[in-house]
Amino acid sequence: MSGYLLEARNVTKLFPAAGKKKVHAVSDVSLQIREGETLGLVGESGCGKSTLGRLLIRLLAPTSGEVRFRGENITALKDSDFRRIRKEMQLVFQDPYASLDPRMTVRDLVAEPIETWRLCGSREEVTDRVRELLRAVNVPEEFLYRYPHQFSGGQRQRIGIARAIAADPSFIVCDEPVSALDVSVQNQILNLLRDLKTSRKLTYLFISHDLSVVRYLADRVCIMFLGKICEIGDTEEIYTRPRHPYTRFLLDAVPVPDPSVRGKEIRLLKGEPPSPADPPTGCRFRTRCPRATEKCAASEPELRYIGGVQAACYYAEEGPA
Amino acid sequence: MNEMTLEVSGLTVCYPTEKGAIFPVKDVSLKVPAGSIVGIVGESGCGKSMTARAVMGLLRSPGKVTAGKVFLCGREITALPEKERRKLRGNEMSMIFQEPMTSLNPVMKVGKQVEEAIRLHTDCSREEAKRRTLELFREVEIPEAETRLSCYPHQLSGGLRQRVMIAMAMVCRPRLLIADEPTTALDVTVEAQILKLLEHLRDAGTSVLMISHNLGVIARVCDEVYVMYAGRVVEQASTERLFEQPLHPYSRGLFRSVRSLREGCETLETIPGVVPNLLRLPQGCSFSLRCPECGEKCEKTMPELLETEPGHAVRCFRAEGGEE
Amino acid sequence: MKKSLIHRLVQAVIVLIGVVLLIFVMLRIVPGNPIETMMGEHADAATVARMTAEMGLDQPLHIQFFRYISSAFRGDFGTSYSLGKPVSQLIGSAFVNTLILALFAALFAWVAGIGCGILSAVHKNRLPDRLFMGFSILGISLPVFMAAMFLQYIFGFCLHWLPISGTERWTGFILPSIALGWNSAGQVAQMTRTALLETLQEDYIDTARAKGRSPSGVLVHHALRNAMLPVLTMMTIQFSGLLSGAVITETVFSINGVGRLMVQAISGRDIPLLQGTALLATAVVIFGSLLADVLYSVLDPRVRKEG
Amino acid sequence: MLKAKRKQVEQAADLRLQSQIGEQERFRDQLRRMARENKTAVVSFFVIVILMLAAILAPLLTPYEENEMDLLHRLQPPSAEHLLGTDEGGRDVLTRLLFGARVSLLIGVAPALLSLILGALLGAAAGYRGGMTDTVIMRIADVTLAFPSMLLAMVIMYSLGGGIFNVFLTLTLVNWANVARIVRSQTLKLRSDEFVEAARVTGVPDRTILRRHILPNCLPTLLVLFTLNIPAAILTESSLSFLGLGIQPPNASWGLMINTGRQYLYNAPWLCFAPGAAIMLIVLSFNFLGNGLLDVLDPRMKKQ
Repeated sequence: MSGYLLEARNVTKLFPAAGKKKVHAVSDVSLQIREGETLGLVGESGCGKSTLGRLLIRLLAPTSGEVRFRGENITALKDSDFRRIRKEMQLVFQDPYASLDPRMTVRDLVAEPIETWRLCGSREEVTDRVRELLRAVNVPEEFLYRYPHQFSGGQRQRIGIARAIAADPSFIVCDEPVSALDVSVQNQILNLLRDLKTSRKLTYLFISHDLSVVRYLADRVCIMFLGKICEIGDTEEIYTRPRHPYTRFLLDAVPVPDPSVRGKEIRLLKGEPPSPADPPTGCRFRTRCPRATEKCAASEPELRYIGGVQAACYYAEEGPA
Repeated sequence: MNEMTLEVSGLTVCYPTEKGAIFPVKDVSLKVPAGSIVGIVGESGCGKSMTARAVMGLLRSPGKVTAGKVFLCGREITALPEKERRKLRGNEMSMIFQEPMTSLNPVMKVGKQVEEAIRLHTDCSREEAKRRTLELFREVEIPEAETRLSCYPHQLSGGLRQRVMIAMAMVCRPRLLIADEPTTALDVTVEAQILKLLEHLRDAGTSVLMISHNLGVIARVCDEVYVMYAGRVVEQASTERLFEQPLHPYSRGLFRSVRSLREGCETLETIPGVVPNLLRLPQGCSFSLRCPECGEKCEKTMPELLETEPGHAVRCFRAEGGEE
Repeated sequence: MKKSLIHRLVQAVIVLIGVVLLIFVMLRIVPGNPIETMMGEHADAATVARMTAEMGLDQPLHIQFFRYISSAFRGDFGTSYSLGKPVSQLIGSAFVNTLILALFAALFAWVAGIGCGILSAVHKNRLPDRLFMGFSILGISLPVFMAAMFLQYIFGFCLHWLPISGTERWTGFILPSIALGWNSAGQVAQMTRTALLETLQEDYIDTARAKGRSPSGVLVHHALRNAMLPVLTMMTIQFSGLLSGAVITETVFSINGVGRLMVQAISGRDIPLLQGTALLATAVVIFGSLLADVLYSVLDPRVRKEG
Repeated sequence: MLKAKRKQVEQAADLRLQSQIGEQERFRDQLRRMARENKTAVVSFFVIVILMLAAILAPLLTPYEENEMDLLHRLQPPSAEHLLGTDEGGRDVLTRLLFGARVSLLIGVAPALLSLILGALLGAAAGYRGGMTDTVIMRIADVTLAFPSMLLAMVIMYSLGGGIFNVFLTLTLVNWANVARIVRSQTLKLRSDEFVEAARVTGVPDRTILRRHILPNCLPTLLVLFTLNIPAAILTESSLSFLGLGIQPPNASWGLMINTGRQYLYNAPWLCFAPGAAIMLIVLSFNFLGNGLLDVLDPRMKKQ
């Protein structure tokens, strides 16, 4: 009835840390993903974006909160009942070197999901299906019986993608799928992901620390800082008119390949990132924020609508500080 | 500015493997003028890091410099005995690395590691070294410098560790700092801080040889850029000139591949194919297999790096007008 | 740090109790009455019954176990059947000899092992490396009793340099210590070499060289301490290896130590003595490994922090 | 977690460099590389094969019987007739050595295999299941490992009594814990590897993951452990027999031969040194082979 493909409601994940402390990897996050859209998830290392991605497809169980898929609460499901939904969700990994079993051939790797879900009858049918998939991701078919180590990073990532789409999922989490690749290869993979999305009617959660990657693929974007959402909304809108001070810093910091802007003073973020085991009171960004006031320390700002996007800042309406 | 801090000519590094010798760096010449930041840009395996290591004399065996000369402030250093070269390292020339986590000794306090560098090149007392370390920590803008002195590397964030590395490299105010992908492992906001710091160092009189695969980083800080591909320099120009008018098809491909933050687009430009295996390089131009404008001559002979205009050299027959 | 130490201590005690239980059960599944076995066929039934009751062997097993544990806590490990003396007294005098032997052997193993390992790593694939590694793999492959008899034959019998057996003079400890330590020395040498070679590949070694450190400075100040970490973890195995070897070495060289006592206990089917010696040996191993852990956390700040 | 991620990227970078310089190899290529580069390992392999053949063909290789006494020719030094001399009963030492090889090799291989299977199953179960299974199995392993191996063997042999079968059992019980510990840590590492996570997200059932992804990736380690457990078992058995606690006469094992020959060490040293050299040769060969395998298959395991 919600009309969303996937919905997270107040999801929190704590990891035990040294002593009795808990690290709030993800704390009280709610977001919605519509069928057919791509949501970009951006943040710096340690902000909990990968954890959130894994929570959404139940590779990790949340400490509290729930995840709903097509309106059904999958957090509460038993493993055996969840199996039918497992097929609908997939993950593309960051590291194309570690995510393929080194002892299996390309055919067996791509066939594994097909065989697991018994999508084809005979062995030949499976192999034909694998060929088809390899064609779809532009890996030459004659490499069917090769091993992962015989491929370059880009080709491995293609095989990883072929595996991910093999069981016809509807939702794919892409966890930094291009950050381990060379620039020229990154674009090949990004184009492929975009093509697959249209041809197979996929919905993506696209996790990246690279703002330009998200800019290209995402319809909406979600910025995270220290386990919390700072800002979420239409990509175009956020990139042109960021509301949250952190988003502004992030966008400013990206080095632009244009020497003419050189020498232009860049606003630098002050101080060191706070520890996720011991986050500041109130707004988590306040220790580094130029416009933080006592109000920010006293209470935590909630996400609220400001002209089409949601931002969690008391001073989001005002311009840059 | 005609004084050169670093001048490299015809540097070649050979790396014997089971399947034959490869040349990760082949006939590389470059110049770093005093008081400037010079960048080397290229994809993984293009030989940019090996070049940096060869200049420092830190190649890992079995890699070896087989040809070429390196001049530091006019003094040839490849022929120097190892003991003499060692005196230069950390003194006249320093290096910082890509991965600040693994580049610091995990069982030694960071303060001690910097003090060690000071005491290696000056004969000052322990207290003096400690005082200097604290100064350096403040200079590279490490917050709460006093308490950080007695931290171990794993207790610091990536950005702080890289600052410690820079502090360590700067103890003797070297003429040359080689920065091998110093911001690749860092977040963008931290990256911006580190780049700023490098610019300050340049202004204080240290020339920087900056190695990066990120064109944005290059554009932000470098005055002069060398583009490397498969072990060779394929293009060299001032940053403005290169970004405005890249001549080599590879450089052009790289620049077109850059994704914009400002506007979205339908499809991204790519360079077809993959970085070639150094064991199986084509006979002619190394880029010929991926080049959209490859001609017959390109497949057979390797073009020379020639100046098309003063200050702009390129290794391509097309650019010099030799192949129509 | 303190907390993790306490945690480890508790764990060690639990393992020790497990060990006692295991020894206890294993020694009592032997068929037949131990008193009968000990006294031979001539013993009359009345004496056997009286002694059985005296030693509490007619009680159920779990009662025997708790009795043993509670008296062990008071330092009473029972009376040896075959030698008629309190086990604690027997072990006490034997332990000194074993301790001297083990310490000498360990000293030899660590000095020679680490030294050879470093030299091998520095001269990788050259003559010293091959020579030292040859010696160390020989040490690992040679059974302790062969090493012992070999040394006895050459230096004692043929050359008359050192005593063949006994520990009346301190020189009597030289051959046994080498025989016992050779195996450990080989292991330490191999581990040191491997760890050092691996450490020399680390990025921070490059950093140290980039600072202008000399090769020896890099080795001493940066590589060694890091390379010693995995070598240290081997201490656990070393302890138990040395104690295993002591059984043999003491037998060959006729040294009155714990190991020899144990062999005597087995041939005399002397359960209290065997129990006592086994308990002592395992306790040494367990607390030895505890010590290794503590040392490790002193050397490696990363472990210290995490707790 | 952050550190782990960084490490992954870094390893990826390493691998990329490898793919430039020398490609990452598969099992078969690794063995081939060992055969090419490590001549000692190859020689060792052949020594082992020859010794095994000699043990099997023992009756054909010697004119004497295993227990053929000849009291007129006692304690003879090596000669053309008796290549390694005779013992206190006038028996040919070489003959006894060849027959003893059967016992000693069998005692090396069989318990090594048994403890490998037992240890691998328990270790994999502990690592993959975790929780109670892990705690129980690893506590038992801890207790076993707390014993010096000789001591444990002696205590077990004491309660079981001598004989070949009991020696098998004892050596298995002494060695399994070490295997279990290593396999467990490997399983733990593999369980958090991305390709296993990839299989999980694909919906592959746990048991299939264990069978298809985890155990095959443990195989190189198991092979190395097997090769290195054989000499360990041979050494322990020979020590036990040396103390008179292992194989019982009239069976000949090398350790037992040394035990009986010991009293003649000064007038008939060949009685000790011939079987001693045989033990050394076989143990040395297995160690060289094992180390060779370790070098090419699993350089990281050396640390354990």
